[in-house]
Amino acid sequence: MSKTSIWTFKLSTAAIALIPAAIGINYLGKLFAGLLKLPLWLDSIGTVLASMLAGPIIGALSGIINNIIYGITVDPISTVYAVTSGAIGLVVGIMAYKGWLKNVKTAIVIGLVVGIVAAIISTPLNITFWGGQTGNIWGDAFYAFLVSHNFPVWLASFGDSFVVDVPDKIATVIISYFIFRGLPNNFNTIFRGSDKIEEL
Amino acid sequence: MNSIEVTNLSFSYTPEIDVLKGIHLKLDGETTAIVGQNGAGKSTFVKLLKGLLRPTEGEILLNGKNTKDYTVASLAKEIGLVFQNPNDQIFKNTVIGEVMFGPLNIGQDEQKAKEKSIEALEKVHLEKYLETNPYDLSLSERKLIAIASILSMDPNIVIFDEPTMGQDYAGKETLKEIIFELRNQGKLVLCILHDMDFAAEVFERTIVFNQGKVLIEGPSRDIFAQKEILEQAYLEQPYVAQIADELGLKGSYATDEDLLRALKEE
Amino acid sequence: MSTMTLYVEKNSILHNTAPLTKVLYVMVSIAITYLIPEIAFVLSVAIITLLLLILGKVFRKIVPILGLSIILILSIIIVQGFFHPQNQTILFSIGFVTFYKEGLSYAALLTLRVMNMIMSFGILILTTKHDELVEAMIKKGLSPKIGYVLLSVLQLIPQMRTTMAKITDAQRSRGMETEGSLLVRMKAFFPLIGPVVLNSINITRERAIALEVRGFSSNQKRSFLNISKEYRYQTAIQVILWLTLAAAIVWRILTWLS
Amino acid sequence: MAIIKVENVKYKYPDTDKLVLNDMTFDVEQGEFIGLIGKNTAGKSTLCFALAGLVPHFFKGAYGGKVLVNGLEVRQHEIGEISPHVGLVFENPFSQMTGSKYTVYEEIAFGLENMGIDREIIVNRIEESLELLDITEIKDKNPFDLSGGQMQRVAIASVIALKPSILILDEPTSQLDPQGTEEVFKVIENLTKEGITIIMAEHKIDKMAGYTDRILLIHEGKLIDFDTPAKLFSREDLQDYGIIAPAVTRISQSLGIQNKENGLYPVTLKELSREMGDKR
Repeated sequence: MSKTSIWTFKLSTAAIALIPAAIGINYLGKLFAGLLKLPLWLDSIGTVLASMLAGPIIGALSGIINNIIYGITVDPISTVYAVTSGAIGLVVGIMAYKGWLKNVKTAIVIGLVVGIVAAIISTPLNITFWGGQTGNIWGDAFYAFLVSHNFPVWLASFGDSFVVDVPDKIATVIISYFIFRGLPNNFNTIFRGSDKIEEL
Repeated sequence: MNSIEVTNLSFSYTPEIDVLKGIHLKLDGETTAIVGQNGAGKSTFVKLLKGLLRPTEGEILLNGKNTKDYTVASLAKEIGLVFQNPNDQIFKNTVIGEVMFGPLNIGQDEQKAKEKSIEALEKVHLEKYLETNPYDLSLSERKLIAIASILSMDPNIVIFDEPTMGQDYAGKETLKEIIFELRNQGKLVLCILHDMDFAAEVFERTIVFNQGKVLIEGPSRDIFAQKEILEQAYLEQPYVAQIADELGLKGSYATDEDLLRALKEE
Repeated sequence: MSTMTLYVEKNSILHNTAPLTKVLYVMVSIAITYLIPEIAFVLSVAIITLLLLILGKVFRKIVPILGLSIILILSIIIVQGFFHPQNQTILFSIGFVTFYKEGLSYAALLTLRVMNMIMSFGILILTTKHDELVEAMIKKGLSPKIGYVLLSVLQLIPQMRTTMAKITDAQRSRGMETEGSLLVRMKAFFPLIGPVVLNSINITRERAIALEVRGFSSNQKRSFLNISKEYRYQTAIQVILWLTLAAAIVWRILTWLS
Repeated sequence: MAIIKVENVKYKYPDTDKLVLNDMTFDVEQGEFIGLIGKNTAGKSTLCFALAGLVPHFFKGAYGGKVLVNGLEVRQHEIGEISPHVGLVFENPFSQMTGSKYTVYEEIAFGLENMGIDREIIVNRIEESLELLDITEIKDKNPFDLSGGQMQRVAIASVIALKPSILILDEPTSQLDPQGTEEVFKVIENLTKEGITIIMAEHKIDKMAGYTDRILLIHEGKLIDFDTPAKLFSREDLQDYGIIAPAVTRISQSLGIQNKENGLYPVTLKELSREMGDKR
């Protein structure tokens, strides 16, 4: 594998065309999870896969644009979390590049890191915009519990995001890892952006 | 003998528009081609047979079993349907894994599933690609994998939706072998086709769908001789029939041999 | 039609306002409600936004969008009214549940902000065509490639949704169960999402080729088939909006200083 | 002068060992209609990509030899510079729609806008292409609401609008129904009258026989033969390359019906009926 630097990934046409696909995968992941009545969202599989395939920049773009699009077509509230989604793409892309995509165990670590980063970034957003809650019943119940036991708002809010994000992101990264590992070679090469053409 | 009996079958998504209307058919034994323009109701018909859609009216009996009384999953052993686009089903990273998915679902054990799958892959001549990723093969090869993934479940009735699309000469020959073999095993084979040459050459019986109804059905040779009726359904005659027509020969021709025999006699 | 959109075809003043002016309104109206945390002020901003929606003849369309946030709003009211750290003054009790004045007034502030946010977004998305918005942004310097991504997502997602039914049919035909215990349902997730991923990456590759041969990566300055619509008074409106934002910032700094 | 010159071209996809194009050499004259045949995986698509510059620029991998299109050496130029000379259309009409345009009219404009062509010229080019591909009636429809045949014609119109002198079609009808196939073949016939050089990979041999000037037969990355349909389909060894001759030719071969002047078998119904007429 001839990867150059992760930041100099040229935004090739293939990589750009991957972004709409990633957002579509996010969307269908969520629909299928709903269809099967799974207790998770699984709505960032596309973003995570895009990062694994084409690096942190494309991953981050997929995340950000995902929430903008969702905001202007379904629910404006979700635009607020564009930053969180972008960070998810960034973290996965960087960790994948640093060699953390070796096996299921390391994938779980990525999922954990992603979940924590997502919770850390969401916390100030939640505090600023809606006083610390997420609108998720379980998370908000946890928030109420913490606040009523005299924990500071920021910690309660972080706890709220943490219980919402971490399990979902771990599941998301594991699923994405299995899919990624199963991809044929010829899918990887076009997004890799290696510039070399050998002479024959 | 396997059989499909369809009585007074109608289907519609919305009350205003009938997709299928009053279909009566009895199929047993013979290989059958289903032809007709896009939107004539062919795909809807086979989805009804498969139990993926429920009739608005009428009944479907598969070997005496009324499809109403069974779930799709429980019918999987009785009737197999190969969809047009293999990309809508392929999700495993090896060919063998993909083909084994169905057999494992219907309760075959690992070893039997593997045996059946390898057998099915031999039939489509892809046995040397067991461990290959399906997406490292071409679309036409993936179509063959989809076919194998149904054959491995060993259903009594097999339906193909547009199997010849995008296949080259060798691919079509492979399909031909599979259809003949299934017939010899006593299975009932149905096939939606756009390729009239293939329909005429390979299938004993042909059903012409037009606007949700069966326009005509009978032995393929007779059907493909009827230029006017085919034109009514916006279909072309097979090339051999066209050649016969151009040369002013009377009668019905479905294969090269038919035509050659007639020409030599002359 | 196969496009995801909330756009409502009407003829109103808002429909005849430049997309970028509306974008600016969204940003300013949200920002000032956070800069100035006074209930009366936030309420009046929300009322202005509401009036604009009525002026744009799209008020009824915003109701279901507001409905999506009902859980968040209820949660804000209950949790803050109940547990807000500064709660002191008891307002009323229902059974054993006690609501406090401080918490409820904070909840009111938050709720008004959220509703204003959603409604001002509504002004933009209910009265603006996507392609016009994106083209306007490209002319302002947005990368045409990002513009392409934004527009294509809106059409490709509905396309992908139609494959969802096909995939489900194909896997059920191979005996896969989609109902039953959690384990059964979890096992069904891969056969469903797998084809979506593989198929869409495969199509991505083909589409990239189609884009390449049509000059997508060309460095030429792009031209536009559609001529931008002419709007009047836009500069004036935009200046007013910028001034409003500036005033709110000044107010904020002054309150800090005092 | 040859408009396409292919000299000893060799190519391997990245991370593979097999030469998909193995030392291919041939020339195509301006205005010719060339059929490209061979079994699946013979290298037809790769050859099409090589002529349009996607091989090697898009796919990378290992490359050798030279492809000249309209005097331009493909290896030395970017795809963006090649595409005004060479248009490429492939089998899946759906993935050729950009997705970012809401009408057929705008879809056709996509490439022209990217190349920064003046608005007045864009409008003219669109009108011309609409007419040539017989899709003026559907110009205001959403590309995704079309039938396969219509969508494929929009795809062709979109590259034709760039005024390429060469058009490459890689199995443009293999995913279409008979009606869509017929529509596409009809407009391709129109295009040949415009003086455009056409190269079309296709399995529908019977249709190809009547349309093409010459046929290029390839097998496992190698060029086997490049000749007129009559000569090529009269070869005895076609089956070795996974090809079957047109029905007319098969019948003629079995009956021994040959053209008296050159000893070749007929490839179209018309030719057959002429030879038969002479015989009777």
